[in-house]
Amino acid sequence: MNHAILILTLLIAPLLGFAFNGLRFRSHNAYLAGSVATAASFISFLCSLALFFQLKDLPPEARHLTSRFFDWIVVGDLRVPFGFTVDQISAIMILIITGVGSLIHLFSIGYMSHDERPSKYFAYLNLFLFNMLVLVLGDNLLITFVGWEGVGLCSYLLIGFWFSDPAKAAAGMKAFVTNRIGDAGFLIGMFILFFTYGTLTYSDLLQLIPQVVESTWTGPLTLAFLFLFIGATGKSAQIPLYVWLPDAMAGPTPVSALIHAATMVTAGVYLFVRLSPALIFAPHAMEVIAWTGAATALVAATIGITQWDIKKILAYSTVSQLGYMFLAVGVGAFGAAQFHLMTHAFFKALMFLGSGSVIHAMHEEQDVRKMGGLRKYLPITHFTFVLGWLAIIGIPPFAGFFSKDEILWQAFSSPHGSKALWFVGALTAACTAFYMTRLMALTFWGKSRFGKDVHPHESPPSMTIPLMVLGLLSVIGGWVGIPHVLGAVLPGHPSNLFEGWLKPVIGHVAHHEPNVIMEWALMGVSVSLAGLGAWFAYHNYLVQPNLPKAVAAKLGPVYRAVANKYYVDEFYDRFLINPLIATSKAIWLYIDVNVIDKVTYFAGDLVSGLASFAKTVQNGKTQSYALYMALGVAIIMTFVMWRG
Amino acid sequence: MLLSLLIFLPVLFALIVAMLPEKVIRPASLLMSLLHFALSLVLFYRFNPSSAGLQLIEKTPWLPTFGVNYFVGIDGISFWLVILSTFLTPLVVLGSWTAITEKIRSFHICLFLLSSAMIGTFLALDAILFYAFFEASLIPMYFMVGVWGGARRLYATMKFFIYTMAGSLFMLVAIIALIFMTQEQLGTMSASIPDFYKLQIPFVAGDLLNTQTILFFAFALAFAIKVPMFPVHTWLPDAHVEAPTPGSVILAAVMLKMGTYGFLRFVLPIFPLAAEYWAWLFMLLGVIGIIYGALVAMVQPDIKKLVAYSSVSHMGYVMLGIFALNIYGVTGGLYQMLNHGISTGALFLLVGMLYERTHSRQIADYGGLAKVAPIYTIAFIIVTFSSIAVPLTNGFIGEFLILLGGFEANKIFGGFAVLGVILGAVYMLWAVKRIFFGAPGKLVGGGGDTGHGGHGVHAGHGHGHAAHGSHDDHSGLDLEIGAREMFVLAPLVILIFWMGLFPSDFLNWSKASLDHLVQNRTNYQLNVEE
Amino acid sequence: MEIQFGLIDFLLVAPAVALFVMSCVPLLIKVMRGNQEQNTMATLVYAYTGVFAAMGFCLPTIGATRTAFEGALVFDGVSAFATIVILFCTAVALTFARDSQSTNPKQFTETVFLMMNAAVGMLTMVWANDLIIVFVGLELFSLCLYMMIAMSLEEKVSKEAAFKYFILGSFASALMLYGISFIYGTVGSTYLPELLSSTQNLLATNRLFLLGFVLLIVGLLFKAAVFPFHAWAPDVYQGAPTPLTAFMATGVKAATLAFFLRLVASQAFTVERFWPFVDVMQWMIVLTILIGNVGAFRQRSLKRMLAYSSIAHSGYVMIGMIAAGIGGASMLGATGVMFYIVSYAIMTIGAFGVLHMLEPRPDSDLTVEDLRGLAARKPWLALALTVLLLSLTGIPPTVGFFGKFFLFSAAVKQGLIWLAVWGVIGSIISVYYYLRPVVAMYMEEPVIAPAQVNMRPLSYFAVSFLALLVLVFGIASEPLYQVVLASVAKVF
Amino acid sequence: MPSTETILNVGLTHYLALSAVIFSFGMIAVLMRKNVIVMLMGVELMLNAVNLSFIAFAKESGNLSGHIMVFFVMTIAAAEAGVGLALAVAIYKKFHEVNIRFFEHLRG
Repeated sequence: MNHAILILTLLIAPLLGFAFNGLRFRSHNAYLAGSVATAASFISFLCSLALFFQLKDLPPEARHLTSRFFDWIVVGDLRVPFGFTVDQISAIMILIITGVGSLIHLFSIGYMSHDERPSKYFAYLNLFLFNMLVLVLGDNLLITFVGWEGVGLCSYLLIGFWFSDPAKAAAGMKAFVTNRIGDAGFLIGMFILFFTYGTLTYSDLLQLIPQVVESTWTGPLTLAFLFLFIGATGKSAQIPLYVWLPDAMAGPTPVSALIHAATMVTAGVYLFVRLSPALIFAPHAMEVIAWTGAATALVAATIGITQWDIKKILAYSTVSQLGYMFLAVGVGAFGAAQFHLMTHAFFKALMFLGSGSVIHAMHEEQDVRKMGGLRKYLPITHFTFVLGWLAIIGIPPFAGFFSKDEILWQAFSSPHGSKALWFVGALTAACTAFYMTRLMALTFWGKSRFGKDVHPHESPPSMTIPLMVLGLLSVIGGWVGIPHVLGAVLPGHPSNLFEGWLKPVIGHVAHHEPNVIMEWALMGVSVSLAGLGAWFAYHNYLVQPNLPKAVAAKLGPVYRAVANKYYVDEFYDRFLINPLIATSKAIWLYIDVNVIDKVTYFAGDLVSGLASFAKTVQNGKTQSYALYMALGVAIIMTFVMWRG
Repeated sequence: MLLSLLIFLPVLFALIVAMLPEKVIRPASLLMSLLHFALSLVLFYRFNPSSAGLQLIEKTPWLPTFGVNYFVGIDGISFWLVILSTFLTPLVVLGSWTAITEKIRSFHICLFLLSSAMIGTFLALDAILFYAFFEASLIPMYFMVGVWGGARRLYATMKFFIYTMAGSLFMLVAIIALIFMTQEQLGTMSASIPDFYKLQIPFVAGDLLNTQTILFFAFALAFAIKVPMFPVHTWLPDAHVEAPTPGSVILAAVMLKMGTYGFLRFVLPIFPLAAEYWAWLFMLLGVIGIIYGALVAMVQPDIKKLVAYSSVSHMGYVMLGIFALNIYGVTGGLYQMLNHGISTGALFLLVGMLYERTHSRQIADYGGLAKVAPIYTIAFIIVTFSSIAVPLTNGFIGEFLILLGGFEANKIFGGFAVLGVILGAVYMLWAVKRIFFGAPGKLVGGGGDTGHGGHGVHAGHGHGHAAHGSHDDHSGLDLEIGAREMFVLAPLVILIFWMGLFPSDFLNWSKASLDHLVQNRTNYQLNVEE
Repeated sequence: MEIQFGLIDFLLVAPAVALFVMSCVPLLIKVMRGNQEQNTMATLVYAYTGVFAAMGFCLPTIGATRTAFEGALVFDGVSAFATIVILFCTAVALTFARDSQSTNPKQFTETVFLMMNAAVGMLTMVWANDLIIVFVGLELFSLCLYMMIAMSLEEKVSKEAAFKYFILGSFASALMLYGISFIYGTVGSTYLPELLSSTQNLLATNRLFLLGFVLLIVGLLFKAAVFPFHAWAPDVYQGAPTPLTAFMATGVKAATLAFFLRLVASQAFTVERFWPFVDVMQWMIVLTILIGNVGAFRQRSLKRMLAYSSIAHSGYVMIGMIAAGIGGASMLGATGVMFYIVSYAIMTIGAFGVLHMLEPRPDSDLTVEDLRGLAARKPWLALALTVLLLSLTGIPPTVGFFGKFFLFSAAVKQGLIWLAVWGVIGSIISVYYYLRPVVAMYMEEPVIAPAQVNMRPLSYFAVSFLALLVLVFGIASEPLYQVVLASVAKVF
Repeated sequence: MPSTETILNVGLTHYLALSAVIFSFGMIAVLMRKNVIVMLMGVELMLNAVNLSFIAFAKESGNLSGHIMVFFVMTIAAAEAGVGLALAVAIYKKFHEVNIRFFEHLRG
């Protein structure tokens, strides 16, 4: 089939789903709404598959299918077509989006079956899918931006889906506004690129920049990437703009799985992978990205340790994992970033859905302190969750191991990397293992701590099937990217398929000669760190359940700081938001009312004052008037005679 | 004939309305305004978008001694503004169906006269004719605010009138100076704008008191007040808040555009050197307007005032775009004028619909509206998205182009203007959150204070009746909009997406003119196509 | 000296004669019928006959330029134009006078007599070609006005107004006359052409002449109510019966300004010796504009407000006068003045007319509050007043806008931009007080039940006609401008 | 020390000086005196001062216009006096007062 039609179908299907559900938004029929939405999503998935295979049949260098539907904005030198490209990167992305998306849609049917407005929910979900596809398929930065803002919009709508709760509505707004801060950076980045290179189309940019970069100053390029990175910190929840993501957990859990774990939040990573052939010419930008990513990974992981809300733990884990991806981007390991993006999509979506299943079972309870021992009640959920757990903490041969390990190795070995970056990454890996195991221990293992009136039950098949599929993917998803050193010793010598696939479209940094021994050693270290973290958590929360409290008490202020998320929200509130509101009120009341209007009134008052004066002068005395005349004549005469 | 018909048909309508029986005024006005709109659509057949010149010219001597003519014509810059004016009138008639209950005859007369004056302003190619329409448009609006307005309407309408008049009278003096300049330089006195373009007005860079600079500021002041630009914007919030819904809609949607249109029609082409020299000032004021308007909008307790300040912010974008003096900025500026007309017009209509039902505009009185009025909420949110420039809505195209242009012209101003994108989201979404989300507010059937009291400075102020336990009155209110109101909003919502998705459909009609304006800025001439 | 006047001279002065004769007819009838007041309508018809006959007699003189009675009177464009304006104002003012509450119906005949003779005085002044005639005309209409003011049914302030006007008017006349005596002493004649031809020369050489000339102008400035000779105007306008105020504000100004224009035509202002006076005059104009607008700003009484505003308008028109006097494109200034005379006459007499129609009692002094809710009670009247006030404000497309446009044009052309700017500032202030009545009429509800006023059809018609005229002359300003241009063409 | 001739020969300057003095007296009367009748007299005095200067100028230049003017002025002054006195009488009838200070109702 013609790829244009496929792309069109891919995009239109969720849009139609949106229209269908959007128009009957009052309907309570979750099954109809869900089925339509899932079908739409699944059609897109089929199209993605078809496109993927079409792409696969092409020679590696020619693997891009572009179709431009119409010119969107044509002004001056700016010509933005509504164009979409499927290439190696976007093919993976659309497969993830529609694949994981379909599963989550399916899961949602069960999850949202008792909701008041399921149609609206599915409409938003489809709309999100559409926007996400636009984001990854766009063949220029502006179309990507369309999707970029569009997903933010859907995220806003879905976070605030249960808008009657002011906190949830506020969370939606926080997400949108924080994203907007990033978007502003994105815009400026785009402007710089446009005015430096005269185009916004990826293919042109990526062709042009390597050509001209030798002869021109790369300052604008670095600056552009830094601004784009601000955009990415917003969308992909990096320091300093990550604060919205934990709050975004106010949305329905499948939304968290789809938007805030698997797809939308990875848009920043996608963007940088997409631009990586140009990014490599901006090493300073890469440095910033790498350190921001590493710092985010560690900070979020430490916060994750102290959280009690199951979704919040996962949210911080997401932030942390995204930090990994940016670390990879920053050190030039674009393939690894994309790889981790994919495996993370599998296991994090799995865990979110699993947590959804748990929450569903626990009647909207999210506090892990009130859970425990759920293994008995939710066997399938537990089993799949374990797979995800193993994947995220990086136990071979689960998916997360391969991607995370590659990132750590590159952080160590890449010319952009350093031992410090590796160390942060490794430390984060240990923390990750710790808090994930803690999550497992508190939720599924040990004794149950919930009340007698709660009767957890396993979720219906529409919810467990996606869990199982994602569980499977969390196991095997990493096998497409087995590192060379590992592949060399495995039977059949599997090569790094993923890297090979992406090779033509991503940037490459010059590598040192791979040190095989070091790589093995580091692999061992990271796995053992993960194991250590996991054991420590297991020991703390199951074997000696009183230990955490003691530790927390001992650490005192440090613990409180971490548990309160380093007071970042409070910091923003106090030093950013409150001053902003105060300033606004002040300028309204002082500048508008007291200065500008006062000046206006002053003009009026001046006239008024003059009027009083005029009234005084006009005193009604005939002889005063005659005197004015006489004086007038005298003055005129004097002046005329004197000057004349 | 077409253009004169467009200008003066509403006058005829006004006369007809004056004679009709009271009962049929509304439907008849609707019909007539639709007819007017239909007539304006004929422009699509008669207007040649590939030409940058002035078309459909009509020229009759009016005051030949001073070279003043009744001279009208259209080009790509005025094209859409005319359509916007005619397009909004039927919507306003329909939108005021229940909002205006008193003196409906006078109201519709005002409306039609206003429509005539506005279209005249956009079509006039003679400076005096322009001035005449520009000033004449004040009067119906003055009455609209003053007669059908809110509690402080007298203050607001007077402020509006005096502010605008103050600016435009200086412009009159400048126009006179230009007329005499045509006599000196071209041999014959002429007040026609194309002749003004031919003038070589002396300009000395760095000198404040040279002819071009003085005249430039005389014009710029008049238009800046109309736009309104910071710091001469304070009439706008007052006028908007006090105006009745239709008045607000027309004021925001069309009248403010007279100012920005004036910049495009007069200021840039007639005073190219001064405009270029002072562009930084206007860009700066534009940027200040963007941020200032947004910040002040954020803390408004009154929805209408919030929208009014958002207008200040949006018009700041337009000014930034126009004074970027490049094709992106100017195109974006023009597009943003239309966007603002549609989105702010729609917002005022929406606020009016709510006000009609609850008689409160205090944000603190609302909350949880989304639950009881979902369609209204959807419409409001769509318009909000347009207002905050979410891609694929019209607002994005305008803002993006303006920011692009602004950034090209000046990196610092462009960069700061981008902050407006953030702040815009903040104030609109915060308002949306407080009005539509959360627990039901006291006018939405909820309790009196549900944690919203803290936001509103005027919480509970003036709504004592609601606080006295007459909740039943409010919970019984049907806050959802009806079919008529949906009809009013539907075209606007459709346009929001149409303009967002296919901007070329719109920009192609103006492209030639705008390209011409930007490319030949320092030596601007307009062909008059007979 | 051979006396040479023929029939043609009598034909030329026929308007004045007609006015005088027809003013005497009702008076004679009254006297002959035992001092019994006749039907006021009949009296009015006699008066109309006189006025329209005068207009009829005036029409043939349009376009002519000649003198009469040994050069004592001059008939040219300016005089013809001013004659028509004055006659028009007289007709309208007569209409108002009959309908007014403050006109004593028992003395209506006398009122008509005085008013028509005041018109004769004004005509005399605009025709005058000799300073003696000027003085006679000026005194004639002044004396008539003093008496008419005092004849008001309102007894308290009208007497005061009359007396103030009388004392101050006489004072100004004396000053003017003193000036005339100096002029006579230096020129050796009171004959205007002789004066005008030697003005340039004498101004430069003779200080006594300078003194005389300035004093003459002061006398005119008093009548035109220019600062600092304006102080009588608010008090007198307020105290006088409204129809008479309308007449005074328009007719007197038309006559005075027309004569002033003749003086200015001598190009006196171009003499270097006289420049200081031109400078002073500019300042006086600025102060006039300012004091007029500022004084009107906070007036409660509408009549007083309009009185102050008429001071402001004098300021505007004086801008044109200066522009007409300083050479160069003086034509613009002269036409500006003449055009403004018409436009000002139409809108001011109309505005006062509306006020007089709303006065329920002889002593009522309408305030802005009294207009509240007028739009609902008397929509047409409110509309007419609105149009007239908008014209006074200078909003297009009313005639007031074009009046200002021409004046400001003249100022800009003549390099008097700063005067134009002051005019603009004044206009901005004026927006406030002109719109306040509009606000009251349309946007406020009456607090107390308004006094019932019965509408008189003639005044009603007159006011509507004037409001219409404001719009018609606004839209069709070119024909009027051409007439004005033709009227001043030969003088300048 | 001016020569006796200058003192004894009464010329134009003397007349004009006298006229100016009388005019000033009249003016001062108008400006200072509170009685309306006296103010009226002041005006008359001013007019007569003007008459004097007219006559003086007429005598100097030798043409008749000045004399004619004087007659006109006298007539007008008479009329003015008539009107003025009538007004004064009317005022007195109404208010029983001829002090100008009582007529300050119109003001502001």
